[in-house]
Amino acid sequence: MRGKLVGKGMVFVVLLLMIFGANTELAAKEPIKVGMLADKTGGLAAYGYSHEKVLRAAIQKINKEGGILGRPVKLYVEDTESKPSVGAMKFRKLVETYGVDFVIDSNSSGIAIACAPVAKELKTPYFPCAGATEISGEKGNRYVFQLCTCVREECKGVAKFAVNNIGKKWATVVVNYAWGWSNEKEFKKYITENGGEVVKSIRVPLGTSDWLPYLRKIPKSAEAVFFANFGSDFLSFIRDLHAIRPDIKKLGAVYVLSGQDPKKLGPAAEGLYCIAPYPTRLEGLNTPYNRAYRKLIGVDEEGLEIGTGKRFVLAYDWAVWQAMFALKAAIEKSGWKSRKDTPKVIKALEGMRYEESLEFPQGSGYIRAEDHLAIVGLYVEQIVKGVLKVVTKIPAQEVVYSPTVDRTKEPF
Amino acid sequence: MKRGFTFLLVISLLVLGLILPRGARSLMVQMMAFSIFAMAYDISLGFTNQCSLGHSVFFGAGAYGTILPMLHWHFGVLPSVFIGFLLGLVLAFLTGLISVRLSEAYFVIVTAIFSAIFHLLAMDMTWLTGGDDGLSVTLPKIGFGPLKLSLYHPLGTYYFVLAFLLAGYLALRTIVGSPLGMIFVAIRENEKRTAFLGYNVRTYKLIAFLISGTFTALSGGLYAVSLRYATADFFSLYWSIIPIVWCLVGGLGTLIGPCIGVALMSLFQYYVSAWWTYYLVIFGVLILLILRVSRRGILGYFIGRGARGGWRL
Amino acid sequence: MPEGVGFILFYLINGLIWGLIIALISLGLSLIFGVMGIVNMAHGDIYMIGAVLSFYFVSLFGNFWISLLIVPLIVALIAAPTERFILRPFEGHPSVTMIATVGISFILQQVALATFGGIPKKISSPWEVSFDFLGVSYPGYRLLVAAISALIIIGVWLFLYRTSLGILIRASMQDKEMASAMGINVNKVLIGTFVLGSVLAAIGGVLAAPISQVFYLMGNDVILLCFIVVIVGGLGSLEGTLIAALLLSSVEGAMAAFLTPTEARAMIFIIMVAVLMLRPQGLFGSNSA
Amino acid sequence: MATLKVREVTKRFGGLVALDRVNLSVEERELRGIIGPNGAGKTTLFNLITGELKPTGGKIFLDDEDITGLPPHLICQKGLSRTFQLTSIFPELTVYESIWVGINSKRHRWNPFTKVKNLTDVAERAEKICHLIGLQEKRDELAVNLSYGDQKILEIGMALSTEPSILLLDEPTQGVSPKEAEEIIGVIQRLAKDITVILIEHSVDVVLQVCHKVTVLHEGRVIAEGDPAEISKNEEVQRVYLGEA
Amino acid sequence: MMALLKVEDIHTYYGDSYVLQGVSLEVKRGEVVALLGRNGAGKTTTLRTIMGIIKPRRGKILFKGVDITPMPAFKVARMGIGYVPQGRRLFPEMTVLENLKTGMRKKGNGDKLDEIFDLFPALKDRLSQKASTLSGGEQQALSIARALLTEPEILLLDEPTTGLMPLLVSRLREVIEKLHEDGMAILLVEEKVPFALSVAERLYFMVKGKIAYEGSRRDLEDKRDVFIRYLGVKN
Repeated sequence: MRGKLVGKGMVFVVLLLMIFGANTELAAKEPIKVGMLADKTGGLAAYGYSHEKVLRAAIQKINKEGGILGRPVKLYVEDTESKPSVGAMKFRKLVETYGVDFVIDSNSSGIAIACAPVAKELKTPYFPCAGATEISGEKGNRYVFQLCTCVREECKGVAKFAVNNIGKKWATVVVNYAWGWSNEKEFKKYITENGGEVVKSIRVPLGTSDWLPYLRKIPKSAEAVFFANFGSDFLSFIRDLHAIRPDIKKLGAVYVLSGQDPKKLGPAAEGLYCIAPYPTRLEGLNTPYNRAYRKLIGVDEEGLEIGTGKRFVLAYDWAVWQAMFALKAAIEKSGWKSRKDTPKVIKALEGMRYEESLEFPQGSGYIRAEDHLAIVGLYVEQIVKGVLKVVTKIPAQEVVYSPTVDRTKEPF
Repeated sequence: MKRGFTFLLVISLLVLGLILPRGARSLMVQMMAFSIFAMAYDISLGFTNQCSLGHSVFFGAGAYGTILPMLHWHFGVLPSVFIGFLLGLVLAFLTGLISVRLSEAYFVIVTAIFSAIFHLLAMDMTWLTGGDDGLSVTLPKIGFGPLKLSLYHPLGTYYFVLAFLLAGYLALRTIVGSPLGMIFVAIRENEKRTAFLGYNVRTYKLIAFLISGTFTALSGGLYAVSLRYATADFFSLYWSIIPIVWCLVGGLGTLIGPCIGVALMSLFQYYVSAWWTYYLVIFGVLILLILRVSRRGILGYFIGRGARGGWRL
Repeated sequence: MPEGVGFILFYLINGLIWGLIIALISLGLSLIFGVMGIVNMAHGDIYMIGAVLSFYFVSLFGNFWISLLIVPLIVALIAAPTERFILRPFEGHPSVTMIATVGISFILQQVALATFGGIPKKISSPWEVSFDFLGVSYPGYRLLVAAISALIIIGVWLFLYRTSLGILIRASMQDKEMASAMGINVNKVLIGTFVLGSVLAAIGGVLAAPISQVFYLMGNDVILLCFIVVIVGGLGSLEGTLIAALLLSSVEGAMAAFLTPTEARAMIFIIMVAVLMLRPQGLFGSNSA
Repeated sequence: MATLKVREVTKRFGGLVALDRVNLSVEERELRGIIGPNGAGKTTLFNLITGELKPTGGKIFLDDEDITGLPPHLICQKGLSRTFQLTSIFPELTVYESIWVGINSKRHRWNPFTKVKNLTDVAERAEKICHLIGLQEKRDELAVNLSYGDQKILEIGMALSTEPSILLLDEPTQGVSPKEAEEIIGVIQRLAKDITVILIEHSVDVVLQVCHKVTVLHEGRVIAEGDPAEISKNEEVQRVYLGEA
Repeated sequence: MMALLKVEDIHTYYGDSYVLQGVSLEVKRGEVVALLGRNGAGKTTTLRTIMGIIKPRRGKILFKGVDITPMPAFKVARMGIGYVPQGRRLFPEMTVLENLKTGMRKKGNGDKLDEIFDLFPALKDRLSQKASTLSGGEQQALSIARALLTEPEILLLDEPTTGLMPLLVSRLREVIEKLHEDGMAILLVEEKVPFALSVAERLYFMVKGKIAYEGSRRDLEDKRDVFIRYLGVKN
């Protein structure tokens, strides 16, 4: 009897909690609510940390200058735990519980792909900062904007340089999931177009602790390795590759270095080439806009956070910054007032051109209307004596490829 | 008395769907899907004392069993959920066949290995599962003759999952109240004696494992439907440990207790995770604390002080 | 196959070297089961804690070998009260104790996440030498790790089978009550065993840190193989654990030459299932286990 | 005709011989006592008959059917039921439920679509057994809350619940008060009118007082068999128990 | 002379079962005492209670004047009480030598081992054999030898004759006599009356958890009625 009462009591308390908890969404309607899916814990925690700081800096700047159309911007941050399922759930929570109007970020392609259908279902524009080509391809939709470089752009851009300056015979080593496959496929395509050859493609599961068995399969004929992995996998990869093939040349996307100090990586990483949409060190792109941008987000010339000495993942941080200001421009252009005006914002974003400025420190570019992808230039950096140096710049026209989808025809 | 309470609960669940704000409703959908999982796990741990760490296999299988037919063969939602359910049954049968005859310690390890291997394979077989990135799906409308129900309607998913929750509860409650349920409790209380009363204990443990695994798969399927998404992460050990937390928080061997556990833990997770990133550490501490107070969980503790956990004739 | 026999031999030996680390960790797992009758679900996380601590000490002292000495001490200091105050109250209820270790595992992972962070880190190899090995260069540190692991295993073996303390532990494994009636302080043996088992896992973690990555979930990967090893070898059977660890690791290694390592791991899993079908108590396990 | 036959059964544990070519044959509706000093192999014999252990050699027949090495639940279904020396009950089931479980094993088994309380035939029988063993007033008490003596009686009730043709009782009066022991013996005598009972007892007078026939085991061998009068006169039995002081 | 071991009115329960209902007995230095009784009378429980394996709810156990009631088993053993349990309880997976070593706490009692081999010469040839492969008599010898190596002042023997062939029983008697000569106190639990009578100076009879009768060997000679009354075989 008593047990039943307790059980009932508990059910009651739960119901009460739900009703009261839910009331938090009846907050003031005035500000423009922006949600952020930050990868604060889990494998991508380094990205989440700096992305959050950058977005907060951007919103602070906007609010200080009078907001958007006179309305302040309010930020809601949720942690994705670097897991796609959690990310998708948090996307819902941001929109449904906090009532955010736009969602920015997650550096994980998996999370971005998982959230894309949710963005469409909840009719909320979404600006992931992840690189998988599918986001601006078949996995995306009219609500999703990839305002950073995608894998295909990176591979296409770097292929000519790779064949001419690094090597002709390549092996690819990628993590075994969508982003890795994208890299494998695109690199092979463009390296072959440029007269090179991929002699072996190796896929490695995420979080593998012993890389030797995989790397042992790299044929002797391979002169260079193109790799797509990050975090722990990257560390194991370069260490074991250095032990087993110290002579081989290496090329990868720069975000593999996420928060790592190239100096500490030692001889294993020496000479490593990276594809970077944005140079980590100010020296690579020393413009007044960049100096101001770095100042606002609190980062020094070397890419370290002022005060803590933490390493920002600058190569991708600009995408968050740029997404916020592109959004601001689109809201201002379309005169967005509430959720029902969302299609107007999307139309304003499609085909939007922007000029190099403090708002767009990476450089001028445009958002391609057909696939919602930002078309920008790239850099190739190399670790020389433990320091990242820009080796070459690849202009946007060498990066661009023809779009595979046409979002403008999709209904809202 | 008890019937009246159940009736009240059903009514309030039905009404809640209409009055809850959207965010809370989505949370409620998740809780309802997890409640099926928690009850199913209770059949395994609470009723037959089989401490499985392999239930993520069924959860993940249920999710993919439901998502893949919709994605590749354009099946309807209901047939897909049913396929997920069946897949859970098959996997529970195969893994149960190997594991129920093992002793306690072996059972725990071997089920944990199942979970780990399936996770590994799911992460690796990206062509099938999408790996960690997972697979998203567009849910077709559910047709009942001329009536078409879209799960994209804000209330659609809520009532869809609620229907399964009620059906699942009814099914499990019936099983628990049938002779079969009595045999389960007998096995929990004294396995050897049950054998000497003429029951093939292994068979009944397998049946319990099957029921548990199958309903876990149903929960996985519904969760995937509510997310419109499945990921290889559903196979990870986390999904094997979390039902233990639910059952311990709510109370083992009570069916309704684990649901309360789900509600408490989900609310906790929902509200605390926003401001404290490392909230999961609480789960571990909770396991240790509750075990110290009562091995039957909190509700089990309260009931146990009166008479005992579980149910009576 | 590019280079035939040498190619396979490379995989076989690489597997065997991992096998020695796995043997070290599994030995601890098996020992704890033997004396306490529980499967320590947090064992893999103690391995992780070993690696994480060694990361801190390496950055503090700049010397890997110091951490190899200090970390086991610290883990011992953590393990002893854990046994005494967290696990002891559950003694005699194996399934409850196992759930408790699941809780401990959760706590260890989350504490590591909160303090160490979610980003994997790297310890540079303390011995940057590569040997030419079957046509490719092979990191010398791995060979060193294999040698150290083997030495520790031999040491533990001698301790258990040649010293009077070891005899007391083994006596407690077989009959706790009688051991107590023989004047053996079984409570001390329980703590001692838990500490020894944990220290073995932690040493495994320290040794593996420069080979693998230091990451708060790194235990999950290793513990899977350890679990398979103790199941195949027979829970609580020390010789079974050793033989199974070396055997399975080299088989897995050799198969990785033809299959992807994940497929090789799946094959090991199939071997385990086959063994369980024929002998539910494992190859060397006693019937009662 | 003998309903239970044990033929040349031997059981070894490592270097120890627990039972050495034991023969036993029990008639229908017999109340057979098995006595013998500690370590004589009485409980081992029960464990072999009921399938908990497999014999090293020899055969066991139940109604001419070979049941050697069958698992316990099959042997139980064939009509052989037992109690345990140290009580083996369902701590958190009530008296009624404990008996219910046994009765159900021969009837509905596990049909998940019926309700426990709807099975009236099982319920009637359960009530009957509660009455028979004299626990009807405690039918809703949890087994764990019963006194030790009542637990022993419940054990017998549970063994009876499977409707056995042979009942094996392993020291049913051990550790209970004299008054309770009397009750238990009363229950046994009532039972023996309908079914075959084999009783292991250390209390020789109980066995000699109630049993039709007594088998004496010593060091794994049968050293005497006969009616109580014969046994009390048997010199070898006296030597075993009293010795030549 | 003060008793070496004194048990004062102990009451012990196994769960709810009231097994020892006030047992008092004593063993003097160098004395061999037998505790007789039917199966289930509580003899083994008495020994286990003395050893500290189970705790009495009431009562006291004094050894050499020290209250050992609250001590855990290992401390009791270290105080100088050797225990040879029913069924031998060897460590089956260990060799004979290792089994013996579990009892050898103090260093340098290698001489002690030689004494043991004098007492049980059969063990000497089997030192590296696993205990589980020994015959019944050898197992019993090992169990006693193991207990002796803890250098006890009193030895608790629980039904040592169980399962032994007559020849071995007389061997056992010799061993006990030899130990007695060396001044070892022994508390023997037995069902075999002749054996008990042949070695013990004093006997206790236990019935239903209580001591029902106590007497010396001389008192009991030719008193068959006592045996019949307390051990329950009718003549």
